[in-house]
Amino acid sequence: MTSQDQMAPKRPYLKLEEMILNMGPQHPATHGVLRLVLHLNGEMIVKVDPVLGYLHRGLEKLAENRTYYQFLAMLSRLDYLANIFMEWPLVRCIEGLMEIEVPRRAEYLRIIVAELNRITSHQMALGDFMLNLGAGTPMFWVFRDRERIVDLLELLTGQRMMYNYMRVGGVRYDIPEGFEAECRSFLAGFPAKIDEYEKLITDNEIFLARTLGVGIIERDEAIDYGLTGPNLRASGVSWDLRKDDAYSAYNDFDFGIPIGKHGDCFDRYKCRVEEMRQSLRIIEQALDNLPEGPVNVKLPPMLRPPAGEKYRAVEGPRGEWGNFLVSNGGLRPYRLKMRDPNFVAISTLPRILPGYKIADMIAIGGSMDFMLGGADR
Amino acid sequence: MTPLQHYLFLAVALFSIGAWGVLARRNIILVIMCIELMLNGINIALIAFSNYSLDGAGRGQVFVFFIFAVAAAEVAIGLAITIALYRLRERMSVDELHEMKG
Amino acid sequence: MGEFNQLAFWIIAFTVISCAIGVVTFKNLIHSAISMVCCFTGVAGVYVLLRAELAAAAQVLIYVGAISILILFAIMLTRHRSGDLKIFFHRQSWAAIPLMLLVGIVFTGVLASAHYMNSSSEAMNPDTRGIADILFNDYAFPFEVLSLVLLVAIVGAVLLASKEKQL
Amino acid sequence: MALAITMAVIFASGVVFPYSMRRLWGFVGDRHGPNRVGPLGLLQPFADFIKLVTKEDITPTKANRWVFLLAPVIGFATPILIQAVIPYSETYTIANLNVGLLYIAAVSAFGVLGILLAGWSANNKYTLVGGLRAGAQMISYEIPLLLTLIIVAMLADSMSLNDVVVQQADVWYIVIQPMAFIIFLVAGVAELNRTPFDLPEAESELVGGYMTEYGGIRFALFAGLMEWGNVTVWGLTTATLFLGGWRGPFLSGPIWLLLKAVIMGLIIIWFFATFPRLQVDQLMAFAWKILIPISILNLGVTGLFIVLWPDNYLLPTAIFSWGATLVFIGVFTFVVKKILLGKRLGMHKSMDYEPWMLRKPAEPIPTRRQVGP
Repeated sequence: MTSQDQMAPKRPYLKLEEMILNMGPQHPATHGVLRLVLHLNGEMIVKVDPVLGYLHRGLEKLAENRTYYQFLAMLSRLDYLANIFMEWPLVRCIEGLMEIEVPRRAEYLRIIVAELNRITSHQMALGDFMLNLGAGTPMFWVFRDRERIVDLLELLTGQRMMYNYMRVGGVRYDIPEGFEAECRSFLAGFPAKIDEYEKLITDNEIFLARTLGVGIIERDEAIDYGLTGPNLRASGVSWDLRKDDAYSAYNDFDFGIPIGKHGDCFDRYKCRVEEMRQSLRIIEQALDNLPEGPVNVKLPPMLRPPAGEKYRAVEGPRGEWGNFLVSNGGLRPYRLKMRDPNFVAISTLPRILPGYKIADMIAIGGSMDFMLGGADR
Repeated sequence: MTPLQHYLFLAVALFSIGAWGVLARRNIILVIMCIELMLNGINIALIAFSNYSLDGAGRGQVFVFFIFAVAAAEVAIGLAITIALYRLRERMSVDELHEMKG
Repeated sequence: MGEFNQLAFWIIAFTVISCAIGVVTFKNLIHSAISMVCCFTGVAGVYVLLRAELAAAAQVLIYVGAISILILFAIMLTRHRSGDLKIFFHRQSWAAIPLMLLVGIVFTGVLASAHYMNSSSEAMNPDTRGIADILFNDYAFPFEVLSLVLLVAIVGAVLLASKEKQL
Repeated sequence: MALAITMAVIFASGVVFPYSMRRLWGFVGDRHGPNRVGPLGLLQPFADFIKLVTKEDITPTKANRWVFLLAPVIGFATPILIQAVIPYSETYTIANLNVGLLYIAAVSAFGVLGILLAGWSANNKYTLVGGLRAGAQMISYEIPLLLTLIIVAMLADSMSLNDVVVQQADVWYIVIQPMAFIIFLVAGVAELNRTPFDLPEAESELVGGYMTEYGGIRFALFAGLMEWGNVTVWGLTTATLFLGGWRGPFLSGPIWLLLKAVIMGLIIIWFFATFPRLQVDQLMAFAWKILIPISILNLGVTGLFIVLWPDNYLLPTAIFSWGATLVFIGVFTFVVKKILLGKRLGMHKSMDYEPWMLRKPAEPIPTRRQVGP
């Protein structure tokens, strides 16, 4: 035994014991089936390896074997909290290739549905974030109010989750009777609910201590990584496709884009809360100025977009969701590539997490609000 | 009433078992634990004497409290040294301690 | 009452000694530590039999509450990854048993041959207030010195175990 | 008899608290909570209990079997042991120790032991981290708890819990020492591993902390009986030390005592429904940098007053303690948040409506800052 001991190398420095912790794929705080291989020193994170693919369904490949109409129905399975935004870019790609003019009323309806969906998504982000930080009550408040929005969406689209509302050249249904009154009563009541969330969360010292200055993503770094959506805007970059691309009818509306300064968890949280308020303003204006007219255009029973390629993106609640469609003029897409903000957000984790503790990692993951349904496709 | 000797025999037994452990085991933490056993044996003897002494002032108990404090200090320092040694050598054997330079 | 006392003593003594042997002989450190906790608790029981409730409470508080936890912490922090100690005893450990027996027999012999005044069954240990009187009047200076010792121990332990320091 | 009473109280707490927690949390979260099993869902805890008991008892293969089985028992023993010294009425205490306060402090150490061993024995990294966290946290918060116990002992001039209650005939100690009560409350919540100090079982970080690998009846023992039994015992202790114990008009002593204990438990549930969770370093910093200095100051000043005015120290102590409490609360609500937020709060207030419509279309799209030549 002594000879063994002498063979052991003498270390000039104290040894740091490294522990490898497999967090996920089944873990309450990984937002789905994400697996994070954490190299820990004590509770300090030294290295992170995100492992994806536990929810991979091969949707990009499936698209090549289905007609456009068939595939549109599968899209809302991607990011199951922001379903409308999954359908929108492909519809826009096809419309762009076929040069279809979408009726004004349809664009407004699309925006109403999208903004309602954005609010539900941000609500879920908020509830999940707080659940990650150990507070369960915001989750229930969020679900209480989300129920009303989901009811509204059900009135409009007939579905509560997989809306399948977008059509090439418009939307599926016109607004039903009573929707406007319901929606207006919701709009009147919801700002108070947001204030309620903020009263519970934003002023809490523990919440501040957990989020201020935690998980900082610098402005340049955020741009380099290709972050989009609230995660990017929290870092102080004013980039929002609704303004910068001004697709659909977003130019008609007066709304603000909340911009953070420090890019920490608190800014990301705050940006989302403010975006909910702005979405309410958009919906209100859209209801006020809803144009008359058809909500759809007449299209052939089989879509054959002309050969060519198109990239169209929309500003989803988690960032830029874009589709790159290559058509060879056939019934099916030749190639469909999806650009997903969640994947980008996860790819920043190995860069930001080292140096933080496990508890910080949970807070950062919650504030980034990635959704594995989108990242794995 | 249990006679004083019985308590003292118990104390001696505890003390010698502790001594056995100190001499026989290799692991530093276990050696520290055995030292605690020895101290406990001494404490039993002190309290027994204190209870059976005729002056009734309980001076023995005061010594016990002193021993408590010293034992706590000893464990704190001992374990700190152990952990430092473990970080340095990855071993926890008494044989490691034959040289005193870090 | 005397009978009960006697019985309780034998039960506790048996527990204490078997647990103490367990501490020395168990191969798993955690098992040793649990055994040690049982032993300490038993010793606290002995104190109760000797009517030293304060010492018993302090025994549980300090040994079970602090020292055992510290030792468990140390064991858990120093998991043996490489080169686990497969050999638990020294090669010379056989010599320890006769040595222990020698110590035990000598002490026991001395104690057995001594002459005691076995006092009556009334409690001679003072109550809490009496101990406080002694501790803070007669032994005030050692008490202060002791606090200094503890302070030094705390600072030393923190220094030794802190990560930043190079040894 | 004595054992029957303690067991009855512990089991009752395992029924009352889970139910009231769900109902109260449901109330806070604007929903119903359990309301299906029995009238008002009152039988829900029993249904849960039956479900847990009939589940398979699983021991992980690589667990250290005996320690794994022993740990919940050690943990469960703690609340039962502590209950022995609580005076239920003027005449009835299961064991009237003259060092009751010290006994409480001593026995509560066994709880840490059970949790540490549970964390270690399951041979799982989450449980190990949870167990170590629990150990560090409970030892740290034991210190302010003990210092507060000493204050009570000084005020009552006795360490027997019976005397403490007897001394509170005229005025409860919460009136004389609100500071000590607050420290006891905060440190107690930390001792019980409850929100906002529930890091050892932080379900979003460590899955279930030290009880991750437990299931079935052992989980019921840990999560139901031990945790809520500890809450009850802590409530009983708080009621005895600060709220006059069994004293109260109209009703009999034990009912008052249990009522006060349940109210303390409901306060813990209220915390649970409101707060997020702290982080390990913040938790430790809170204990060592805030709670312990404050309790030492409180202890020192109380002792000084008792020495200065041996006959009527209650009034100055009360004045000091109320002042300190107000300062403490004021510092926490204003200064701490100021420090935390710094100038950022102002920034965020103005952030709300960035005038995007005013941005000129020609303004360049943000790009990366040029690096290098």
